Amino acid sequence: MTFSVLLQSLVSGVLVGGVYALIGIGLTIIFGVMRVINFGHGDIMMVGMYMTYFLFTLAGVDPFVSILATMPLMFLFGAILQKIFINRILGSLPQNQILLTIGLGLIMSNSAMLAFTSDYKILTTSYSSSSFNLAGISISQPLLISFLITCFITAALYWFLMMTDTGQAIRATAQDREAAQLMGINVKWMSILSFGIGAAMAGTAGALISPTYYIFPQVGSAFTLKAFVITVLGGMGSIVGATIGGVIIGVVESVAAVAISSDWKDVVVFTIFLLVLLIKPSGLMGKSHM
Amino acid sequence: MLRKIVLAAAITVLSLPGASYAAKVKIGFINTITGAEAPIGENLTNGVTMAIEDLRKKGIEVDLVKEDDTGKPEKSLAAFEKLATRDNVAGVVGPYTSACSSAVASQADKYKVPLLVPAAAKEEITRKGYKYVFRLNAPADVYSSVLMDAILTLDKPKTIAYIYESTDFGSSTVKTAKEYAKKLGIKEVADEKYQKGAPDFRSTLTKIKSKNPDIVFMVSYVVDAITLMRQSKEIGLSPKAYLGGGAGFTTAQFLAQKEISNLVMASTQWTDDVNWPGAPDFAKRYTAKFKKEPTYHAACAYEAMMIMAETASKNAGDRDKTRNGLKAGKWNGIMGEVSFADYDGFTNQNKHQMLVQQVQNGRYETVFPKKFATKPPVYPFKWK
Amino acid sequence: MAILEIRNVSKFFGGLAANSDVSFEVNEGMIMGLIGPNGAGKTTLFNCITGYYPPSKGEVVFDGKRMNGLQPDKVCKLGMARTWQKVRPLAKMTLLDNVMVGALCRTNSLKVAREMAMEQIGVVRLEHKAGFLAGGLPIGERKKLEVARVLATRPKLLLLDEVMGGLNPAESEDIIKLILDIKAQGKITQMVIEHDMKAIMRISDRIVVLNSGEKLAEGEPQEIVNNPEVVAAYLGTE
Amino acid sequence: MKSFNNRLASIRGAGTVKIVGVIAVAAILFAFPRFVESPYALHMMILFFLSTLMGSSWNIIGGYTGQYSVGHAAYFGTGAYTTMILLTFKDIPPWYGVWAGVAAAVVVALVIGTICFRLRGPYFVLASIAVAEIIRVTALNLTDLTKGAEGILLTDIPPFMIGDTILTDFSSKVPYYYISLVLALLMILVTWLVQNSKLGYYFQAIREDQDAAHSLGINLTIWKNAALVISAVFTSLAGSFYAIFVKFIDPTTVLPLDLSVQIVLISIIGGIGTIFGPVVGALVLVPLSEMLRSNIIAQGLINSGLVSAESATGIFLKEHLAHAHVLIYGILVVIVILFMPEGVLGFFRTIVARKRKGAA
Repeated sequence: MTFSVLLQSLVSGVLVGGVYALIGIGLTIIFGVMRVINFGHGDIMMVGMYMTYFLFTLAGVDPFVSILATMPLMFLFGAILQKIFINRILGSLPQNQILLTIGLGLIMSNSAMLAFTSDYKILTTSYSSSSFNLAGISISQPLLISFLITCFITAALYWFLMMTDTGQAIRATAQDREAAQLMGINVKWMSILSFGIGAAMAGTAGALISPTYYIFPQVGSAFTLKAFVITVLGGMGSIVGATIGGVIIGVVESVAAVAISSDWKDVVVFTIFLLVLLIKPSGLMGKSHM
Repeated sequence: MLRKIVLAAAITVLSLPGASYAAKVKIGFINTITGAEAPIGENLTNGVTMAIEDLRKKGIEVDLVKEDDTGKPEKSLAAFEKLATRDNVAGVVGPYTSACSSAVASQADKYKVPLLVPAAAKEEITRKGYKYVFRLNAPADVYSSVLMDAILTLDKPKTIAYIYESTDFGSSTVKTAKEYAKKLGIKEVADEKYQKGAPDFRSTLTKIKSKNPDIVFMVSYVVDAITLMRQSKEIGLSPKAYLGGGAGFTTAQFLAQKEISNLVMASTQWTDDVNWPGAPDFAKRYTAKFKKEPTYHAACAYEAMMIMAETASKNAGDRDKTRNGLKAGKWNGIMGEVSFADYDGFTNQNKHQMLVQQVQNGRYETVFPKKFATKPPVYPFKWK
Repeated sequence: MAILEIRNVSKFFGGLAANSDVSFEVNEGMIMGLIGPNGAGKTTLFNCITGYYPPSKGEVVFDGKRMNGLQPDKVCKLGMARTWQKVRPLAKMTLLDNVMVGALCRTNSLKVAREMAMEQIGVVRLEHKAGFLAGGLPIGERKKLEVARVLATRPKLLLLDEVMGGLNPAESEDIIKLILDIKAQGKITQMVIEHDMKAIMRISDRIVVLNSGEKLAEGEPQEIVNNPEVVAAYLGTE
Repeated sequence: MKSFNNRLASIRGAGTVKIVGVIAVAAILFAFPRFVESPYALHMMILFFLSTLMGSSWNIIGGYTGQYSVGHAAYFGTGAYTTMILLTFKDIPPWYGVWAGVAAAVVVALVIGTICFRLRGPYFVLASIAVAEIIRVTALNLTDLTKGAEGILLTDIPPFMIGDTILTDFSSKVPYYYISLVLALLMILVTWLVQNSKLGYYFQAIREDQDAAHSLGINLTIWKNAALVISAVFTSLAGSFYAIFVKFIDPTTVLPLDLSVQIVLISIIGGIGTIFGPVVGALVLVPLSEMLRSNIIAQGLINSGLVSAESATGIFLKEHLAHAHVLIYGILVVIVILFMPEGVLGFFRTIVARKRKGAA
């Protein structure tokens, strides 16, 4: 493995990792506040992808611009899911929470299949396969743009949670539900907000990945698993952790593919995941709840 | 109590009167309608739908019993049992996936129900000597050999790199490709398997680029083909030829990606411009009906259903006679000449001529073998 | 004779000391009271003794054996049992089953365990509730359940963590009687964390006072009541 | 005291009724193939027994011990692969291979247990998924041993012989029927034994509160691993049976995350932590998914003349209901969780209890 190969895989790993991070952030917020592992997370992302696709093909909205519409819509979608379904089972048995999100995921992906058929949809923009060269390293334009957008969104979200009253209320809820309730925070409302934000993040990730990937009803499951890994790696409930976790996974996948081989890269990823769980179960970013 | 009710209900359901239509011929069709394999399964469904219409025009009424196997072998078995013993079909077309076909094949012999596999590529399916199992499409080894043969008419390449999905289709196609390449003295410089649906191949492709192969051989069942080619272009991997084994490289979606699909060669069971009887017409009608272009899966399923229904109808739905009819018959339709022969360890295998197509100026052109070619191949590969 | 010796035990969490350099002895058959303001490190000390946390420094010696590093289950098998400040009933199991789980520490036979459990349920006078799910019992009965459950493990030393917390006076009185009964039988030594000063003064033979993780005082109830430092510590907080 | 004894007596009475009931049902099931010859019906029954076996095995670790493993495909696949590899490459007949599979699954379980049981709650769930995925990818890549993605296809199973007498040559469904029935009954018996022994008490104590259990002298590592081993043994048997029954395995059919989720579903939908919960789960899920899969509902409506095949509704039902079956499945899962949080069995139990209360 030459140095340039390594550098190339590092760069593309970081860029892809940015999008992973966004998926992870969505999951981590949901988990942090509600302690529910959302098995339907990838399917929520899939909804965002279809939204982006139809905005592009029917209205001609560029995928990156469409985030402006996708994000609020997905927020609403997540909030409704939370209000109607998840809120009912908060505090019930953990296995039921897992199962409910599995069920909701099945409903989402199969409704998509009925509505849009199981065909692969490909969103081709003028820049889908364009790249530029930087010191012998090729950098994909759409990936770079989505990486920058991810950075911006992450920063904005961080600011929201740290600096605004609502953000602090969400963090308080994440730290200790009961205490937050005693302090007069409307915990149910915070749950709705955070599921909304989580869904918006997943949807945005879907939008960002659309120009370089493809869309079909079952696309979510692979990303759900990835989101789990990222979230645990960074520390459940930690936004900074999820960001770092996303980039780490992106890089590990990319470098393992060249350093070991592409068929074993998932094993490397999962092994790192297990090691982190065992050595530092609270994740890389420790116990900081967001 | 509950148990009894359910049992009773199950028995009632099982004994629902199977409608009997004297004039109709009853054919089963096992396909993957839901689940992860559904996107391709849909093409088979469409092909069969067209076949049923065309059969009606020919005066053959088919009572089609559609079964979804969700891509799982045990469900496929259940579907087959149901078709064989409850629906009393004359023959079965399907299943779509290799895994399901492998599981179902042995049952076909057990129940003596003719099974015509339309598109599953796993070689073993017709290598077990089953009398009632027939296959229309060419098995996995031909996907690679036809491509190599095509390249050999143009050049004598020295090195080859493989990148393929870690599925049955991917690994068995590449396995045969490797054997064939070895025989031809082409040196393997990279062997990269990937998990279907991976979003990022850049590092793997960079690694391949550093080996500078003459040929890049790819197998991808789905639209990973597009991701692969997009990223190959991105990092500037330019071998003398990109060869795509089947599926993912033969879709309309791939074609539509003009920037990256140009000059890629792919092996396929069928093309819409091949001069087999009715092929272009089928493509036209299919496109009009389903608003998308037919894949070779659709064509295979169509032809398989035509052959099965015609044979069964001729033999009044008798399974043994239908089986003998399939074994003895010869057809010439949209898949070219079809007959089920025993050769090289295969039983009842149609020695289907696979084709090589190349994207030229935004169109799929058949470039190999020469007698079916619409355009000569363009070589070597250059990015647009 | 000392059944439990705490020798210079310290416990640090990060940089914070929850216990520092605590030493005292508990003699066989007595009731040792452990008091202190909130956050004084009483429960942490219990956790160090029963194996939930390894002490950062110092030793815990029980019945002549060094306990450092032993897991809670081992500790229980050796004859030291504890209850929890916040009751932890096995909610979806019946009261009888709960106590049987304790008894199974000493036997493999369900039949024997059932008998042992019924005996202890008799001690806490909850026979009429034996078949009820533990999660549905009122707080007073759940506290008694915990006592019965630990008694069923046949302990030599019983560590009771605020067994009277959240109870009404009548229920507290029940528990006090129970503790005194156990003492009267003379087989089990007890160490009790309690906030109710009156109760602790009544039942304890000796009392250790913790404050900010350190041992502030030790002595007989009367001495403790008259210790100006203790009074100051309490007045400072309460 | 008296009321308690009465209660005890009534529990024992109910037990007798239950035992008699189970024996009667088992007798009917043993006689079933004598009266029903349809291979399709037998196939469905076999799938039902297999699901019961899988659900009940999971129930031991998930339901009784409260460790929600979402990686049980690992044991299923281990059993399936061991049996198949021994049979196809070493010609070792399955009735020996199965035990090798069990041994392999025990080893896998102990390794997984050692890693994962240090974790709790959601972390345990995720770790169990990760380990199962590692095993799946490994099976995919160790092509020399497992034939990788190509899978292992079996043509013939050697006849099962004792001495020189051929007991069965596996040519019909009947031997599979009896094997799966016996396995399922055995699993129910094991569950009953667990529930009525120290094991059951310790498992449930761990489920309810690990720390409290620990303080009562329960060595968490030992007992959690014991539960996992029991669970893995029977899941492995299920996997071996599946391999021999379907005669084809590959990583995507015997090792995927999907399968792990499916196993969990059977148990949770039926009702966890009860002997018959997974049986009810299988009884609901197997016929349901088959009816939805084969579109029997639409067919039935059309055949019965209620809906004409050519009418818009008929066409819609025929064309789209088949596509919608996983959707319906998902909706059912959601309904069960929202309205029957204790599972179907628990739901009916509550109803019966309520009625009794009303009557009294």
